[in-house]
Amino acid sequence: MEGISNMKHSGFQGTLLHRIIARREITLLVIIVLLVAAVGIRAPRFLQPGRQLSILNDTIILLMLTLGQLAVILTAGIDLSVASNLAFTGMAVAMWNMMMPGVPMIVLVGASILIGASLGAFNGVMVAVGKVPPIIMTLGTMSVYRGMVFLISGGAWVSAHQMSPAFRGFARFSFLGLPSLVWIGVLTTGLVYLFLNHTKGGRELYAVGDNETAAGFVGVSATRAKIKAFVLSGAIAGLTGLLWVSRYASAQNDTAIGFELETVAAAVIGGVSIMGGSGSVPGVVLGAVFLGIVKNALTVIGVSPFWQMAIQGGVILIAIVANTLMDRRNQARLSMNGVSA
Amino acid sequence: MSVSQRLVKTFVRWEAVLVVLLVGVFILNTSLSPFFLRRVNLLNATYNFMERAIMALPMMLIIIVGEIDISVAGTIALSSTMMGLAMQAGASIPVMVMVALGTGLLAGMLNAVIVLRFRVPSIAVTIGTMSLYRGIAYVILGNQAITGYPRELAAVGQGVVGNTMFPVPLAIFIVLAVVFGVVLHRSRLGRCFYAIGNNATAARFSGLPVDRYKAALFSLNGLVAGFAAVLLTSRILSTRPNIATAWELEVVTLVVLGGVAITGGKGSIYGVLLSVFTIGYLRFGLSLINVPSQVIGIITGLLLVGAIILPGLFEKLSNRMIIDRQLIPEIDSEATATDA
Amino acid sequence: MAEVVRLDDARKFFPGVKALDGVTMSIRSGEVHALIGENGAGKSTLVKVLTGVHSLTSGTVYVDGSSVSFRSPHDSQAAGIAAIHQEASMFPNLTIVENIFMGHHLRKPSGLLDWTTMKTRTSELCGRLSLKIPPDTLVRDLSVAQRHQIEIVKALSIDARVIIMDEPTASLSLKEIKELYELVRKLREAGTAIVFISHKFEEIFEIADTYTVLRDGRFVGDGRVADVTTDDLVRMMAGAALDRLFPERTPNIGDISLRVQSLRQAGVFEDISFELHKGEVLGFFGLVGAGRSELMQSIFGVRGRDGGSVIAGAVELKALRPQQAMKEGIAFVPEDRQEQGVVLDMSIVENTTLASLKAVSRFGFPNRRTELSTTARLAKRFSLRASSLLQVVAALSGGNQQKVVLSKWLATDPRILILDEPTRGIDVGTKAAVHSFIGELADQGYAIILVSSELHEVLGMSDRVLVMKEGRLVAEFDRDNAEAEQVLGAAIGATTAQRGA
Amino acid sequence: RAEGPADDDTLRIGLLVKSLGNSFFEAARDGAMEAAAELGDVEVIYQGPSTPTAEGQIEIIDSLIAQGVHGIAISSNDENALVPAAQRAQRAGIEVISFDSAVAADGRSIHLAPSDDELIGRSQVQAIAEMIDYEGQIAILSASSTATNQNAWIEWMRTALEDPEYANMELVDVVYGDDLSDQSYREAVGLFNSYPNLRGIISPTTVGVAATARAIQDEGLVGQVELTGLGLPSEMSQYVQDGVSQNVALWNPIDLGYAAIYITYHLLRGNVEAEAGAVIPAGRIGDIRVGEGLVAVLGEPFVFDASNIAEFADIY
Ligand SMILES: Nc1ncnc2c1ncn2[C@@H]1O[C@H](COP(=O)(O)OP(=O)(O)OP(=O)(O)O)[C@@H](O)[C@H]1O
Ligand SMILES: Nc1ncnc2c1ncn2[C@@H]1O[C@H](COP(=O)(O)OP(=O)(O)OP(=O)(O)O)[C@@H](O)[C@H]1O
Ligand SMILES: [Mg+2]
Ligand SMILES: [Mg+2]
Repeated sequence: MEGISNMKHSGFQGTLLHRIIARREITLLVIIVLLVAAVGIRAPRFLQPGRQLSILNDTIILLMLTLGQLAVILTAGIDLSVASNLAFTGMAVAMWNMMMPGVPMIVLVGASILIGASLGAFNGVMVAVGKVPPIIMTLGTMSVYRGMVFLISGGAWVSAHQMSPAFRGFARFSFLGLPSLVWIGVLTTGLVYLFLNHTKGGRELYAVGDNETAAGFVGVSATRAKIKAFVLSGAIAGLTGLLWVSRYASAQNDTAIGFELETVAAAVIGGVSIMGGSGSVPGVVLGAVFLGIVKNALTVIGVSPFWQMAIQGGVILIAIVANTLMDRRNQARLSMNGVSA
Repeated sequence: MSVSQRLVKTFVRWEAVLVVLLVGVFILNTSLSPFFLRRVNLLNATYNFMERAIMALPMMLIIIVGEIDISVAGTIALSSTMMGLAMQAGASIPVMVMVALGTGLLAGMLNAVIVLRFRVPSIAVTIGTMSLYRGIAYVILGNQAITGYPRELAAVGQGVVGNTMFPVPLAIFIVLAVVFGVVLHRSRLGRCFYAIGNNATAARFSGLPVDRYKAALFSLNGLVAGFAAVLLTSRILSTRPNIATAWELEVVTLVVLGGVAITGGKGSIYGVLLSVFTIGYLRFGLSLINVPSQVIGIITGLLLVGAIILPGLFEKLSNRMIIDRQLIPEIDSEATATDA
Repeated sequence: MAEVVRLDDARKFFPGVKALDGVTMSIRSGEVHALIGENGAGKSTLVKVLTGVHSLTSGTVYVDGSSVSFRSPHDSQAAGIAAIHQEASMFPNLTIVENIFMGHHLRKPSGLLDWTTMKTRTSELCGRLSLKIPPDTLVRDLSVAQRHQIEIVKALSIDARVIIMDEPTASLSLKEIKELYELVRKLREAGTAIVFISHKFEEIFEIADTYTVLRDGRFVGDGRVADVTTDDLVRMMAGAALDRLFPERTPNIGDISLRVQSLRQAGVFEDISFELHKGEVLGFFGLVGAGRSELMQSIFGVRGRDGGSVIAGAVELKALRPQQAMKEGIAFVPEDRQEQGVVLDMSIVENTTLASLKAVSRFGFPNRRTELSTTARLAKRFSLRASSLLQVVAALSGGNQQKVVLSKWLATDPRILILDEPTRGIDVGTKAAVHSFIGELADQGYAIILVSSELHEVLGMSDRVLVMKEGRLVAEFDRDNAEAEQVLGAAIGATTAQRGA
Repeated sequence: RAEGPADDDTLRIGLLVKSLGNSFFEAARDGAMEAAAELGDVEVIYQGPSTPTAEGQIEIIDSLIAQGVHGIAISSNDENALVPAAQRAQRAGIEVISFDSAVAADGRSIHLAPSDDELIGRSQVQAIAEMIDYEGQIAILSASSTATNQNAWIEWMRTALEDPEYANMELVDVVYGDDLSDQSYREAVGLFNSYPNLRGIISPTTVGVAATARAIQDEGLVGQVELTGLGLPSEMSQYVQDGVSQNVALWNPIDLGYAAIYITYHLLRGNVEAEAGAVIPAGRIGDIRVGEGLVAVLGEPFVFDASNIAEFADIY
């Protein structure tokens, strides 16, 4: 004789199908495929492989930033300073390169990660130790870091001819047919995936965001987890700073301005719960790719530039709502199965 | 000292910090620029931040019930656009104002419907509608600007009350602040807002119409954004789809610097008032001595963080002192008592 | 038997509260040690001290005779102490495996997590509790009872020498409680020390070997359970003897005040019809998961329904809004007080008047004085333990929070009271107060629904008992013919008791 | 407040730019400082919002009014929205002119245009025409869709394209990169994809032209898609030398800032009246003639090509 409570969920044992449908990423994947198909009908060139690569190239930076954002949101935080961090670090390494063109790229890569990570650490320490709510902290550093770009640059830009060829070429030199930018993006995604799913530290981000009190009960330090998340987000922002200025061969004061909300949007579209504790790397990848496709598709199918923002907003809304609805329906269906089983 | 007294103290202390900041801003600015402490300058400076200040009032309520609205700036752009279309269609000023308010209200209601009907987090929804609303303004206006508003319209956003030097927007803000303050702190509604923000489930189980209140607040936020659009349009007597760019985060900043917890359930009108004037006059004072805007950004950013961190530090220190002074001696006396 | 953990003159002060004030306690291996005391006596605080969540203000913790200081739950876990906390301490969005291994994940030599082993271990541990849920089920998809069982599995997973259970049976059904007893006994035999916190005396006498009683954070006494009676314990806890657990009363049943007809919500409850009379206490018994809470929530209007009707007095409650039910005089004390009952960050006063704000307001503005007097009256009635009525509810002990919820609903001046597990987590003294109070209200002509998983309470209080099983009403008993065994049998479904038997 | 400054006052002139942290305006500031140093009794206050918004500029205008400056020279983000604030300044006795990007006529006295709108539009079309042999599809990549000066130039480009010598050229699209590198780059790539036969792009904006050059380079379209536009030599030097763009044009922002200060100065000192036909001496630049609508034109855009861009790259 089985207890009722045990029987209740025998439906969960679940066919493979159930387990797959329960993943809301699938919804998003379907939406993306439909979107690409629709755009492809309108503009067949959009479906060419070269085109896909170029969209990927264009999306990598957003994707990387969103991965950092994911780490922070998982701990029930938010990092609105990523774009400013990116701009600052980008300017800093570009100026370094301008002043000392001989410094090897690998040093600059290390420096960008380090600078970004320190800016992130400042956020993290103040949030975790100083108990400043993340949104307030990063709203603050959003303007502080952005202002610092102005301070170190004196308002001037660093342009292509002031950069060493190695610096200018860093984001786009090709390896096995793909530009380095894409390789770095893929590598970062893999590392973040490994960190979040297969290390203690990564899982602890989920725990802290899900239930901080309970995390405390099992000895998971919320302080350390939050600092880790912000450092990760900062480090990625720093690295993307270098990639950005290298890709566009120009370091400016308003680099990536307004990008912070885009990373949040990509995360939310990717199914990351803004309340913390739930969200996945595949989801974020799809969320960022979705946004990237929307942006690129609109320029390709010849939508009037004046329509682009409205359409982008509308599509984001639809994706978020559809995603939530699907998720809810799956949940309802699963628990229903559980009850009647 | 009970926990509640302690909370009350923290709360009071928060506002105390803001008062100190505001006074500090005044002293600093007065010593740095001879132009700061002139009545006309102090009054005129407010024109520039009153739209955002007014937006902070309903945003405060939205954040207190545990939601957020990122689409306000987009709503302002859209409302101003509609107002401009009405003007071009020959509408009188009152009709134009109604159109702006109506547009804002509709935008707010759409937010409410999506958030509440589909149960999507409001930050996600309003990031979407932020682009949608401003995007519609772009669709309508393209690269055109609407100009040719009647000069009388200027009386709202640029005008003064009667024969005084008192700016109309400031007067409106003060009236609204009083209304919002009374509603939040004295009325049944305000109590319900705090309860919803703290625990929406318990509020619903206590018979409060949680969704209806939230819907009303989103709509109100839109309505007030429509009104802010009237003020802004009247101040610049023209409309472009890119007006009020990035104001959403500035309005949120005003509210959270005012001590309103972003997680909901906590905050006061006094804090928001203080933060409005602290930030407003800090920026004004710094620009009087021609500090570069980016540096002003750094200073306000640090202020935001500092204003949060300092009270916490004080509290920690004073708590340690309370425990030191009150509890330890007691333990000592007991210890000696058992020794004896 | 060997002493594993010893607490010596432990004190824990929160600003303004002395939660522990000179507690001495000795925990031995192979013993079940009951920790008892009224709500707010300091039991949970003691648990948190022993698990490194709180640090002591003064005093010493000894493990194996040497003094230790736990700076975090890690230290305490390393010393072999595990706890099942009173508050929900799970990660709803994570899987069962993760919930069990969070904080002490197993790793492969490479340093990466060893999911395979963790899953196997989980299945193994669940097996010991005869739990059959896939290890990668999300905890948010589990029932309350299942969650509790996972908590127990979690404690097992670290091979603790001391396991502390803070009211572990509060939301378990009888069968699960039985299983828990089994497990506790097994653990005891294996030499584990168990600290068992409960407000239910039957439980203490059934399972515990020794006891420690706390009152107001002070140590009152300890000894062997075999040497004392319930009355002794009650006297130690409350400082005075208690008259009776259930009030004596002669029911005066009047007209029908609530009629539920064929109410159903697909997959949750089906075909529910019953009538509730004025002056009647109608008990709802069932195992955890029988769907009673959901039924009550649906009647009150905070949960949807797929068919059927609810008629209060002469009015049919159609709108799915609690306001309508409240207008017809229905009050509903929900089962989950932290989630559904109280607003933790608001004061006692504000919580108490939350459902009756209109009554204490004039022109839409709450009147401070009326609010205070209303609250003070109710607080006195329930002997609420608080330093001030302006204290935030978060700072109250669980039982006292429950009293605030009861006060809130009495303040609405209801005619029909639906009480869902009103005494869960409440100490005996208060429990008796609540019981006599239910009696009084019924005598005054209130109609009362009492949902409870405590058989004694249902039998002792109700004029009529309805039994639910898997979402259906399966039996009805009058006060006179409600025998414990039959009622329980109907709920479990062992004997096929027919409705109206 | 008294009309006009006293003779022995040091004149305080605000140079209000679209936004701080923009190399173009940093150069204009240098010119303004140079003029101030030459004139002696002028103090330049260089200000601008942190992002290019009209609201931010209005705030600064009000602060300049409050601190009692004598004159303001504005490069505006929105010609209409600044009018009420500019008029407030005028009512306070402040001399308001605009430079680079105009304030509408009722909000300023003189506007110093870097060059004639028609001339800019036509010469850009002529430049791209020469690069593509007067044949093929071209597109325009502009800054924000609300930028007035860009829109005026684009209008003139359209007009010019109706001339018979451009009959074989087709303007296929106008897109907007919002003066953001990533957006401009994406729009440029979008153009390549939408119009496989595209021969040339005109990007009359400094951020846009650099990002487009980068995109052409990245997509391997050098030589296939020609590029011209208005670009800072410092930003474009690399691309012109790499052959991505044969030439770009721009006026000298240093001269622009320099002349703006001279004009304001002479107006304030009462040396000239703000009226059509007035001639204002502007130091090393020589005389500036005020034309119809009180618009003064600085000169013709200067064309930078591989032969000369390097030497300017270090200047601005
Ligand atoms: N974090 C805290 N801050 C302030 N006071 C606290 C805190 N935690 C507990 N208290 C107070 O300490 C006292 C003891 O609380 P505790 O939770 O230990 O009681 P308990 O014996 O577990 O009661 P119950 O049976 O109701 O669970 C109570 O008066 C409570 O209000
Ligand atoms: N996590 C869940 N997922 C799916 N269905 C659930 C879940 N929890 C509860 N249910 C459904 O709700 C019904 C009632 O659950 P619940 O445990 O609240 O019953 P109850 O009789 O009120 O018990 P108690 O009040 O003693 O906790 C269950 O039979 C089940 O169908
Ligand atoms: Mg307890
Ligand atoms: Mg229940």
